[in-house]
Amino acid sequence: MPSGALLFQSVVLGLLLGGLYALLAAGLTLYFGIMRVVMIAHSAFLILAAYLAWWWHERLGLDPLLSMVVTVPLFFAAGVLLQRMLLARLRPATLTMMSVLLTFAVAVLIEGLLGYAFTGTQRRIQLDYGSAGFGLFGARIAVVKLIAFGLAGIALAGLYLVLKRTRFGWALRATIQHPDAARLVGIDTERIAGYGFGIGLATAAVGGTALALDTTIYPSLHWHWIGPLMAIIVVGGLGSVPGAAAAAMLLGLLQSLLQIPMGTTWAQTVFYLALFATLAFRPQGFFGGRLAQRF
Amino acid sequence: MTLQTVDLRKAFGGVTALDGATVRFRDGKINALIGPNGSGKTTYFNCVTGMIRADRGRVTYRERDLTGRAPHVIARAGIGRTFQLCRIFPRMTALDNVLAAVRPAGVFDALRGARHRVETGRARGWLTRLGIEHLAGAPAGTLSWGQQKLLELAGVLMTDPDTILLDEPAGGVNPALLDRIGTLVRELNAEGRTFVIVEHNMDLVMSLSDHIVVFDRGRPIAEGPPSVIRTDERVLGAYLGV
Amino acid sequence: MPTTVRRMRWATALGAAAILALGACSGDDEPATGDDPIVVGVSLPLTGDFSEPGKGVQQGYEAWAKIVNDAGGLLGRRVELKILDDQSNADRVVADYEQLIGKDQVDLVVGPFSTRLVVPAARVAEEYDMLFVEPAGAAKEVFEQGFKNLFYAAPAVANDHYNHLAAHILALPAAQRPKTVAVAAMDDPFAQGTAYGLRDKLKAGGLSIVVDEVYPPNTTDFGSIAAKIAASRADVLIGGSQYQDGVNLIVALQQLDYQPKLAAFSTAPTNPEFAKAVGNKTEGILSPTGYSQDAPYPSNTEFVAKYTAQFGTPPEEDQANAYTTGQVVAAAVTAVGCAEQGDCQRKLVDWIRGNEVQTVVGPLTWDATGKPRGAHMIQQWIGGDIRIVLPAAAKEAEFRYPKPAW
Amino acid sequence: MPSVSSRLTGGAAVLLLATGLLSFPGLAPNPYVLSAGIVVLHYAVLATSWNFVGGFTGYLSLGHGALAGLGGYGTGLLVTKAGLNSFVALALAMLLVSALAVPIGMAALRVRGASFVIVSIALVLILLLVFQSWASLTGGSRGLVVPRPFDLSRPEHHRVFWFLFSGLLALALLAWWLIDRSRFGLGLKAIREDEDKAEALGTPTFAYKLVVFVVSAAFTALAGGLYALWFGDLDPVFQFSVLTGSYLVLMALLGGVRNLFGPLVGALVVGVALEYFKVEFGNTPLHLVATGVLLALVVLFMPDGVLPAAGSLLRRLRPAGEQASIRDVTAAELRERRRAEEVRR
Repeated sequence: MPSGALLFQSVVLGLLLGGLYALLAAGLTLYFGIMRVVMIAHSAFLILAAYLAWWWHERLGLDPLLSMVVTVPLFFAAGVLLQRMLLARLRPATLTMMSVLLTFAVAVLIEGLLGYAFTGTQRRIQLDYGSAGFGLFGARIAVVKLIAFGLAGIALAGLYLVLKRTRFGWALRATIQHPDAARLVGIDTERIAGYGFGIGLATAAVGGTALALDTTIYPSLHWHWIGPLMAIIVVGGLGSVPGAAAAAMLLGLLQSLLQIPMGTTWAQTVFYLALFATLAFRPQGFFGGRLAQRF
Repeated sequence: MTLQTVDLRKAFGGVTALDGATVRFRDGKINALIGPNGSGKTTYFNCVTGMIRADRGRVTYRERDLTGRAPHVIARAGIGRTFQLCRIFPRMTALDNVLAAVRPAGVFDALRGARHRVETGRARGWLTRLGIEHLAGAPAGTLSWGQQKLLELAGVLMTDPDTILLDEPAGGVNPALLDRIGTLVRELNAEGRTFVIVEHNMDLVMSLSDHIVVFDRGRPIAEGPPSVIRTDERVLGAYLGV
Repeated sequence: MPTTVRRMRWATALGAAAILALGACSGDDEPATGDDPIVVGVSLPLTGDFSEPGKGVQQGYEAWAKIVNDAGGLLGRRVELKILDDQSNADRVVADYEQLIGKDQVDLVVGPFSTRLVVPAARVAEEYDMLFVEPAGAAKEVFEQGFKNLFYAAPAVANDHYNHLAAHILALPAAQRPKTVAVAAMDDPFAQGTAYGLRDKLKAGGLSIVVDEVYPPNTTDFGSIAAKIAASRADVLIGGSQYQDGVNLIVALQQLDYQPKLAAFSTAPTNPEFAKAVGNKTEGILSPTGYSQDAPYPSNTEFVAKYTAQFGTPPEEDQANAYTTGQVVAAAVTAVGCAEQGDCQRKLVDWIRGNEVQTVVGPLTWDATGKPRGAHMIQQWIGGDIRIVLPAAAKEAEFRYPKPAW
Repeated sequence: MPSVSSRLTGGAAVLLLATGLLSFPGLAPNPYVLSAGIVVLHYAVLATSWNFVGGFTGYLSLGHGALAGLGGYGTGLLVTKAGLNSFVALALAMLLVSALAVPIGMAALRVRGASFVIVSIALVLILLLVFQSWASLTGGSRGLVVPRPFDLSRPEHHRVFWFLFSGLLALALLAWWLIDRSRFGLGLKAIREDEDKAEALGTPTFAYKLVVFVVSAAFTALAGGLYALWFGDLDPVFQFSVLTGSYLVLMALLGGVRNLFGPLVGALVVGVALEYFKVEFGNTPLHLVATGVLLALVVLFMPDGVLPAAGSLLRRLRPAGEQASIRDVTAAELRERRRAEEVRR
């Protein structure tokens, strides 16, 4: 029987992990909402951002958090370009399928280029505060994990504000909900979709930096992330940002708790079991998301 | 006896598309379903044919409850439909488009050649009757708009339906073809097939139909023969937005 | 229209590329050269998961070839390495040895890196009746396949790495002896082999195993495992690690402020980057090693000097293992007097089986399965430096137990 | 009706293929070339098996590598743990994988496209976890050694398996051809073109998709099992790799999914290209870059594959070659109509 302290520690770790999942899944679900695109390359961009943060720290000796000054705008631009130059060229009839392949190709491309540039060696940012932690009601919280969680939280809150409070967010939501109606009221949906993609990728830049703070990175790491993330967006209901965030926190917590009795490997299967259960019993997801039925 | 729905209701998010649609169509007749844009006609078709699951209500056809059944089950019950914007299989030949409507009787039947003589003959027969037999070998996507509409109808007829739902058959069609479609519907009706037609072209509706149901805001507001509907105040109100 | 034209162009381009590829792949059989060097074939993971240790092994082989050639070669013939990249992939490693033996007609083959790749590679060599000396297949499974031509060129297999440490712990007076053990091992035959060798010996000696975790090779988040270990407050921590996973686990444990009395990790602590990677909080960490740059064997002095001259840094364990492999093969070739495919290979195998070979890791002999008979030395981080502490005969510093806080 | 000329081309292709398959072992200069040929042939069988789902229904699975891995492990475990004869084990493994494909298909095919792809990728990742973790059964990352079915020298072993793989390829092609010309096949193609429409015409689309998915899984499992018997060493990391699935998709798309020999041609091109990239850029992960670029190019510019592209090239050389461009225009029209339709719904 696990002790109360261990349980509490696992809950804390699960929540910290869930925050990062939530941010990443939000980006993934945004793409799906905008264009019905399952963006396999999302986690590859995540690792790319982590590498850039690592490189920034290693070569320039600056705090990895500062790398976001460069990576966030860079990724935003990359997202816009990706949507405008590649995805918009696909035939709408086969868009969903072909976009999976196309973004898959991009993911493999990024993995290959990362391997070429930085070799397959595992990398880790060595920070002065890397092993620092503090106690909280008997649990210990690592400073870097808290920073990562804070970054995810800020980025998610920012995303929420952009979507709910700005004119652009209004246009974006209109584009997601009803592209043709949006066009009728004078929204340039193509441009909005591009910007939406940019924002999605920008969240990957933030997430990658957060990831780089506390874990090892290597080029093929993105496969490790894409599975859980896709499970999260299905469980959350394809296309629903709050659904994805809720599913992410829940599954992150569940994974962390299940590690106590089951071990790390088996605990990971919780994502896939949730995915299969969702599709078998409730294809529209557990947290809304009206798009899911048709995809 | 015939196709009828009771209290059909469907909402998309906050928008109510069908709001308690209780309708009974006349068997063996040409029925029309009219109403202003957004009054729920296409949603109604989609709910009846199982493409969309209604939130509430029942669909029955010839004493059989079809509520919530899969589209292919409803099709096999004898209800054929065309789509508002004419859906065909663009990369298949016109002939294959019609043959795709053949229903194999079992596993071994399914593995028989698709171009079986009997069925091919029937398919060509329909293509001939609709006047597009000369295009049998062409990829359906290369046909003109009007030809595609005829091809879609040929596919539906291949399933030998008792009741045919036509969603805007006159949409985007030239006057000559419009006449042909009108004649065709009358002929097929005379052969015993019931029609339900959603249409905006009032001339066609008034000249063709025996019985008209008027939808507004997701429910029927009036029904009757053309002569009655023409003068119904509620109908005028719905169309004029009064 | 434009789309169609564009499509055409790509079709033509791809068609041309395919034809080129086909042309390039057929018929580039190399003609046998006149002065006939001894070609030694090897496949290494230069890309992929094992690329880092793979490069170390490559350097070891290159150093060996250079040192041999500078001394006049083998049997008066130059030694030439033919290295293929297996991308850390078992399918490829088999294709590579298939190519080396069948197509390139190399005279000798030596082993790749990592147990996962050694077994499939060894089978190819076995089925072509080639001698197969290898630097990396340390897990016991390698020796359970019934291979007759395989020899592992290192002092001990994974399960025996900690023999000296286990003996030392169990010899402590009962009052001092640790009581509880936490184990976390990567799901990898080698890493588990080392950790479980020690775990099983301690368990047999009466210690209780309170945590026993396995994590997949691609694990990056060690928070949960660390939480479990920290909650158990085990006296002894055994980490079956490669490199980065060991670093990650140690950092995660330090984040939770866990202080064991003894912490042993395989391979990671001997890596030159290790101290920096864990923020120099290395105090007291133990690691087994099969190789020491300071070992007094004559060939080792030469190896360290010449290797340092060639590569600018002293050799590590991976390099030394590859070099040892070369030494074993060279000894057999010199003694038997031949190096080519065919009957000669049988003679080489028989010679190695019956003789002791002097290497940079000391004298080596093998049992019938190709398993070496020996144990590893134990090193400990003391005052910012890693020193040999066990066995007593080879120690450079005193073994510190319980270990100071990290 | 197939024209005389297309029948002739088909006959010639079959003849060419048969000659190639039968004569290659004699022509191969050394066992290495033969073994490299088997790898390509194995890919050809897998890509053809993949094409039962991909080509007929248009559902692109990235997870077929997992089905092959299951076939391989199933065969290997039945031989080592249950002591069955190698080929009995192979057949039994195929049946087991087919049975397993039913619930997988039911979860994956219930909803449209995107979920199917997600499930197919998830399948690979979850099986990787299971087969790595369940070490007591599968041997975990230590791998599983599958005993050889015949006591033969290595070159002979290769030769025998070349013919076994050839037979399997012929079987898969025959099955694909039979379905292609059947009513069942026509229904599947209708699903690929417009699933709603096919269902409205009375085709039980879900059942059709499920059946063809199971058939595809059966052939994939056979290929994986045969590979296990040939290769002998199974490791979860390589058996359950997303990359394998993506190679299959690349091969099939490149060759052309609507063509019987498309995946075969694609396997030939990609298989040889992989070998070529390895020779040219062996020391770098550039083979990944090349794979990515090639896949992107195919998706963007040649989604119908080289064979159809080559076919329409031939047609363009003749005077009456306007068809292809007409079709593009209609496809664009269709898109606009679909959009408009969704608005009104």
